[in-house]
Amino acid sequence: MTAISLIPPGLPLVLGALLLPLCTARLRALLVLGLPLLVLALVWQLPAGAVLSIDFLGHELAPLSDSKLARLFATVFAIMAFAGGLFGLNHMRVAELSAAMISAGSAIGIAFAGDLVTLLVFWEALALASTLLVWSTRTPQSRDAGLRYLVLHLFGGVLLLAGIIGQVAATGSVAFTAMALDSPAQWLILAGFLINAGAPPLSAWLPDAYPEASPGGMVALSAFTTKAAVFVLLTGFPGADILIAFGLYMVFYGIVYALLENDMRRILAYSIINQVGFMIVGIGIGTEMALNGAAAHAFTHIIYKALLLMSAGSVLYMTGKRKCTDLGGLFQSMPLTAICGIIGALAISSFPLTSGFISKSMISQSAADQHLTFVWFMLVAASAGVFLHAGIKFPWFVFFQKDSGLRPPDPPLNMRLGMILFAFLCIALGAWPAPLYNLLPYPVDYAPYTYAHVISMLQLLLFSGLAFFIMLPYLKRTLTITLDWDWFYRRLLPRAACPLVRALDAWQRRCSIDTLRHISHFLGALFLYHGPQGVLARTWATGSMVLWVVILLGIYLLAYYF
Amino acid sequence: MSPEIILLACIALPLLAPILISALHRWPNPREAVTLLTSAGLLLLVLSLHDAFLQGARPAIDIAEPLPGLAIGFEIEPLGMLFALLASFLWLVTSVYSIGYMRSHHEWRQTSFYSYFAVALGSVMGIAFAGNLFTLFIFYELLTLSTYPLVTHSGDNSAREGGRMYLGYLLGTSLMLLLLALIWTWSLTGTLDFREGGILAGTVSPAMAGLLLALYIFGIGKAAVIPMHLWLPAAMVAPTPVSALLHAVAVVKAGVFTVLKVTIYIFGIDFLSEVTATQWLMYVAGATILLASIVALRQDNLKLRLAWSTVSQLSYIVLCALLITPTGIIAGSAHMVMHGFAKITLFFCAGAILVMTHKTRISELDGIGRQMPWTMAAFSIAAISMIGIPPTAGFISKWYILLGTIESQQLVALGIIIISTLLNAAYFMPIVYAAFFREQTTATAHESRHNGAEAPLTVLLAITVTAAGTLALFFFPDKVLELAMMTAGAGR
Amino acid sequence: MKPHWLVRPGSIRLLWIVFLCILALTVLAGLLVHPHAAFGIDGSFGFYTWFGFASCIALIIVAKLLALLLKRKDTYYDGD
Amino acid sequence: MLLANLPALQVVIPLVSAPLCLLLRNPRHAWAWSSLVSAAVLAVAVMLAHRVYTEGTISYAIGAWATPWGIEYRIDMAGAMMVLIIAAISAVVMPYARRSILHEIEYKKIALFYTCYLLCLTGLLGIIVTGDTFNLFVFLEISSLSSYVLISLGSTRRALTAAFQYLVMGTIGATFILIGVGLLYMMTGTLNMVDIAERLPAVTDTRTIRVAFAFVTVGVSIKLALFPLHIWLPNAYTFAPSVVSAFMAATATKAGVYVLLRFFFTVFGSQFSFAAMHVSEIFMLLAIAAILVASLVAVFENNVKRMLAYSSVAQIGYTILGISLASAAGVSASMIQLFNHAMIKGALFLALGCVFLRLGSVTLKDMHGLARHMPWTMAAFVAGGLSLIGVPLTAGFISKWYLISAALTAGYWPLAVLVLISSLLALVYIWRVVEAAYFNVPGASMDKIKEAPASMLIPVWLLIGVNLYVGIDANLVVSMAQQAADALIGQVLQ
Repeated sequence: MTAISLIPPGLPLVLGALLLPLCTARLRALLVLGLPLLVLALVWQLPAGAVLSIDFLGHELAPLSDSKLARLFATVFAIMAFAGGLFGLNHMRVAELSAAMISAGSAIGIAFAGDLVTLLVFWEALALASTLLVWSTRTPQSRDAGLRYLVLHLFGGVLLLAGIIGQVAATGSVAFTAMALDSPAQWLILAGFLINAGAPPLSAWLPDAYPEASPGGMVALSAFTTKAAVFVLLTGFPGADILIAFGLYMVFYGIVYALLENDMRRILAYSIINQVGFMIVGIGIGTEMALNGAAAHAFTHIIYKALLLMSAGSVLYMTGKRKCTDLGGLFQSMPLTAICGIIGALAISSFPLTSGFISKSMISQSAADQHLTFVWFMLVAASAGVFLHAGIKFPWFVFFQKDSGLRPPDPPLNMRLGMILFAFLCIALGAWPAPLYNLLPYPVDYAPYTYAHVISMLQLLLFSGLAFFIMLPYLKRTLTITLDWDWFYRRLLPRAACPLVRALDAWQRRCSIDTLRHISHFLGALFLYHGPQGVLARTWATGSMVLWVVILLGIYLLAYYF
Repeated sequence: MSPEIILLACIALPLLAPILISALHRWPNPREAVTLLTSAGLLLLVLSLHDAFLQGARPAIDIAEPLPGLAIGFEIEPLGMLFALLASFLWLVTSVYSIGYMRSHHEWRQTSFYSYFAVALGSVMGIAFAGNLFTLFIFYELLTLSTYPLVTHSGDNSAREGGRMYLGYLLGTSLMLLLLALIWTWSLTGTLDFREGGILAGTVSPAMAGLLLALYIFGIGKAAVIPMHLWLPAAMVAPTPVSALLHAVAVVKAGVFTVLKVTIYIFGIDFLSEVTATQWLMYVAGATILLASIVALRQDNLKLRLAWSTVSQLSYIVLCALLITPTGIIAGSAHMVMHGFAKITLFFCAGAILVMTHKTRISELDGIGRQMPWTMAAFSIAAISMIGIPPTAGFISKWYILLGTIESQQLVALGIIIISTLLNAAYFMPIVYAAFFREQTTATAHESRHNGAEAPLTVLLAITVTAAGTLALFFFPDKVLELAMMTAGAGR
Repeated sequence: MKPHWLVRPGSIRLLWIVFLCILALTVLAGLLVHPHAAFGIDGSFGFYTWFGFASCIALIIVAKLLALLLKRKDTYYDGD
Repeated sequence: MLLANLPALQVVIPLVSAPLCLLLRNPRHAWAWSSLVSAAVLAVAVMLAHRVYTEGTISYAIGAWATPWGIEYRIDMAGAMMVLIIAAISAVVMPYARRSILHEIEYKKIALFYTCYLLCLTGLLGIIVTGDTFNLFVFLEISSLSSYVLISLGSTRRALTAAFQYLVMGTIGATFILIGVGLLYMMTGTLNMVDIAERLPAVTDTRTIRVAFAFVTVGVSIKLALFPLHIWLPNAYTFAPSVVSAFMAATATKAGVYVLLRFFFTVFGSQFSFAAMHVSEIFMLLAIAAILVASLVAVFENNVKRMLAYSSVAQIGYTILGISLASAAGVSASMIQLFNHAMIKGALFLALGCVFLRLGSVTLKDMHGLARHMPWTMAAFVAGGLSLIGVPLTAGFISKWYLISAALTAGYWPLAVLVLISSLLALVYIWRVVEAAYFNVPGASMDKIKEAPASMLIPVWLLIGVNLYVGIDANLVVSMAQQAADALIGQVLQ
């Protein structure tokens, strides 16, 4: 029994993913759907507090270290792997399915990592697998976006690595525990984590890369990287004040950019950052309730954001269009997709009876409990903003507004099933929060369904809705993008580096085999004097030789006077 | 056999093998058998030496003494052991690879190719086991001379130009600067022996020691620190097995090996830590890392890109040596091995592509992963190792490199490594992308159908072994690290 | 073909009326709440209604202002 | 009896046997006779060197006249080493000479050649062993006159003009030396070197002595072809028969250097030479110029023989550079360089003689692909070339090593760099030959070319063998050179 129990749960997914290309289509479907369930089973059969340790470079690693938080995240990652696999089964390429499974496996690996090295190993694997997901659409845009994604995440990874090494050098321990942010190394670790979380200033990779993936690819992408980052922040930096600032920035950044965005899946990508912002604020607040809230919100967010992206992905899959300006009126022919999208939208906006309602409110409640006035007001305003940019805007522009004339049917069965499953979960978690609350790391002393809470939330959201429709003329979609921090490395850096690179090019060309030729020019000059016809090589007339004899004699005689 | 005899045999075996190889000129199969047997034999010898070494044997033997106090002698120390293991193992693999490569590429002058290859390996063994700097220098020059015919193997004009560049740079730097440094050291200390803790302490002021160190660093042209690096891209005119073993592993590693030896056993860490010039030399190495990476980014010729990447990676090791800490030495020693495995894999793949499709440019590689999945999978693993991502060998050395920079508070070096990681990714990953995610153009698809699919079996075998090694060294780095740590211990 | 019920002007007007009624209802429902305010103002009558409305307007305005500065054609990066 | 008269025998044997060659007339007999004489000379030289090595400096009075009146032969370690070099080269060249001379010189003149050869040998040996300044002048003239003849025997007409030019220059040099010796005699009343040295301090400050010094220095500089008085050398070496080039390159200039050392250290004394006459600075400048200019000229030269001639000028520069350091280390480096360069240049010129024998030409473009047809010859050339460059495990490396470390010890690190630069230049000019012979496609006319005969190859490889041996074990050469340097400098200190 112990033998089974100590299998790191992420491993079957990673190994299975490597087998995928060798399988027949039927077996592949079985693996894609079966392995996540196996993982789920593995997670829940782990004896409480199980630890597996191995030796590496003289350090004790714990690739499997059980905790409540780990199980929570592993569970939702496994569920996500299942539903994502189901949704993508018909249209994702084999390599893409593999990459998605590796992402899930790595995310689960991160959840169970008891030490920083294991963490890093899965961290990098996650980055690579995610890059493959982005690349899988094989468009020039996805190539470039994927490359930018990879480079940024490797940057995060190497910062993390440097931080880890600094931490190990300072403390001698690789254990992954809560850190106090009292050394440069820990700051580096935090920076590495935050890059994956989509924190400023390096957040643009997310709306840049994710929407370039396939419908199923983006569903998978949305779940793992940022939430793994939330997990490690929860474990490593609970209560770090600076996170509140980061979180608030992300919350509003997401809203504002999403409001200006035209591409439906980029709207949702911005809203990922917005939602992760809530979680990070929760982690920054750091009370038990706040941490519970952050964890719970990660759990629910994975599900409703996946649902939203499945809905958007279905639209993309059926119409081939992704810009709001090209879409509209689809509710008529894609009712299921529209309904599931709306359920997701309600959940992200924390409508009562949806999953968002029971998780997000814990975070703002903890802000109130801690009397963080500014934070609380901001969170409430942001809650309204979420409804504005994701709750109404996404379904409205995709499924309603003007009639685009498109009349595609609902997507194939497996995609519909994926959406139905997650729509059900959104409602179920909202209606019966207790099972989720039991999974949370700390005991939950919070009742979401009070009369006051429900009413105030309804007031907030519905009046936001009013604002949306009143301001609708100002929210008209245009064929534009909004510049972000990525301008610096997509435009400024290449332009600035251009002269340098050109100079290097020239230098290298000059230095390569042509050097020989350049040297021979120099030699040509030497040749003039030293070549066979040069003055120094010619046969001199006897007279001039004698002249030299005399000169030399003179020199010797003169030398005596000096 | 006593360890001393084995030690001499390690050097003599590959140096004598060409006699038999040339004799079997007309019979290719027995001729290749000789190469294989020699390389396998050498590996066995080195392994047995390794066993003896770990049990505490420290064989040392002098064979001649041209000048009083200046002997030609051999001795084993951990770093040399490590280098010998690396080179002899990869020679065996490369021999297998060469047979497939040379035959399917219908190369000419194969006999002389295998002969010179063996001599080059003999020189590498001589370098690895050199008991003093003078002996090392001799074999260092012999290595240059014996690889020259390999570089100019194809015999055409570009090969000759490349060969001149190769010879000019390597002999030029070694005769101008390294030899000067050698004689200077000798005139200061009266010896060139490798001693734990160095020989220079107390004989020269730190300022002059800095100058001397600069002479060494730039004089060891094989380490390819800017501006002594241009021979390496020029050497890419050689057949691929040569580029793979010699210009990714043996020759260039001989360079950085010498740098490490000089810092550890000639200067000594303690003495060197008083020398402020190490800072500036480290910045030069750092600049090499970055500039070479940027140049690599712009290369379309696959082998050239790999060559520039080698230039950059070599300076990692030089930088490690200049950290002047035990961790830096561990990092440098480990990176010698880790980079060796990954880079040889990359070159093997480049050669396999060349043989099967006659393509040399990255821009022609679209969809090659579909045609040669096995080769390109190996390529990807090696590329990941070059970036330093787990679970590959490159991660292990990157760990120590970063640990070294952090321990010694070299923030500039740290920043350089970080940026270089990104550059590595930026010039390797597009190749992976093109291979697997781009569609073959119709022209190339037609061609590839014409040429069959994967590379010949021996080539694939070699690729598989080195790629597997790249992975295995992540999980089992102990043997390498043991020797690296012993080296670091000797530096004190 | 007849347009879908939802897009007929009549039904839209109806939906607006229903929506406004619901808004009124939620405001009135606020009267039954015994506010336990954490910060004072949040306990005042109809706080969430005006605060939600105002923050949305504010966010839209901020976004618009930002757009003046940062908005570009969506082909902006295509040349890179 | 025999042992006691070794110094005299060293000179007398070749001197007496030279006319005999002329009488023999038959080339084969003349060759056999000269070979025999060379062998005997070598035997004497070895015994002599052994005696000096074990017993120290030998002083020998010709005809048993006591020193102030008679002629003294005086052989110290430096002299013994020089004698050994000259005798050894001569003995090695002789077996080679038979085929080469038969091919290059008119049948009738061959006996004359061997006569002159032996006379030249006599002169060179005499220069070394004598302790008397005037006697030195006489031997110098013997060697010079015979070498004019030897050069003029070269197969082209230009050999004559080359010989003539050499004759003019050589005569000026000899005259200068004679003037110097005369002035010295005027001031000191003796011709014996040791005696002059003893009496000189009393008259050092006179203008006459200084003028004498200048004349002697310039005169000897012509003989040893010090830049810029080297102009006679390239033509002489290029157009002389191969054997003569090899022999002269290996010995004649070396003897010149030895004369210089004798005058500087034994006669004038280093104090006077280096401190008062600033010879150090002038020599250093000239040596640097010689090394750089001659090496560069060699780089561009297409006639390989001429290239080697210019390389010789550069190598002489090394020797002078060592002397100009005015230290024991420098002088011993020069002595090592003398020995090694004799072996190197001897081997290279002989190898080139093999090429000339088969090919009838020694220009680069005629040598394309030659290595495939004359593998042993070209291998020898490469080995010698590597030694010339100063690659480790060759003799050239040893001399460069000592020269550089002497320069570094004296604090002249730019000189060390200079020496290394010039070895790089040597690399370039040697490599041009290697590229031509090994990496170029041979022309059609090449097909008939065979390897050189064994009688010529063996001497070449013998010298190469010495090169390689010294590269591996230089202890004997180094200790001899150090003793020689001690002998030269030590005399001054007395």
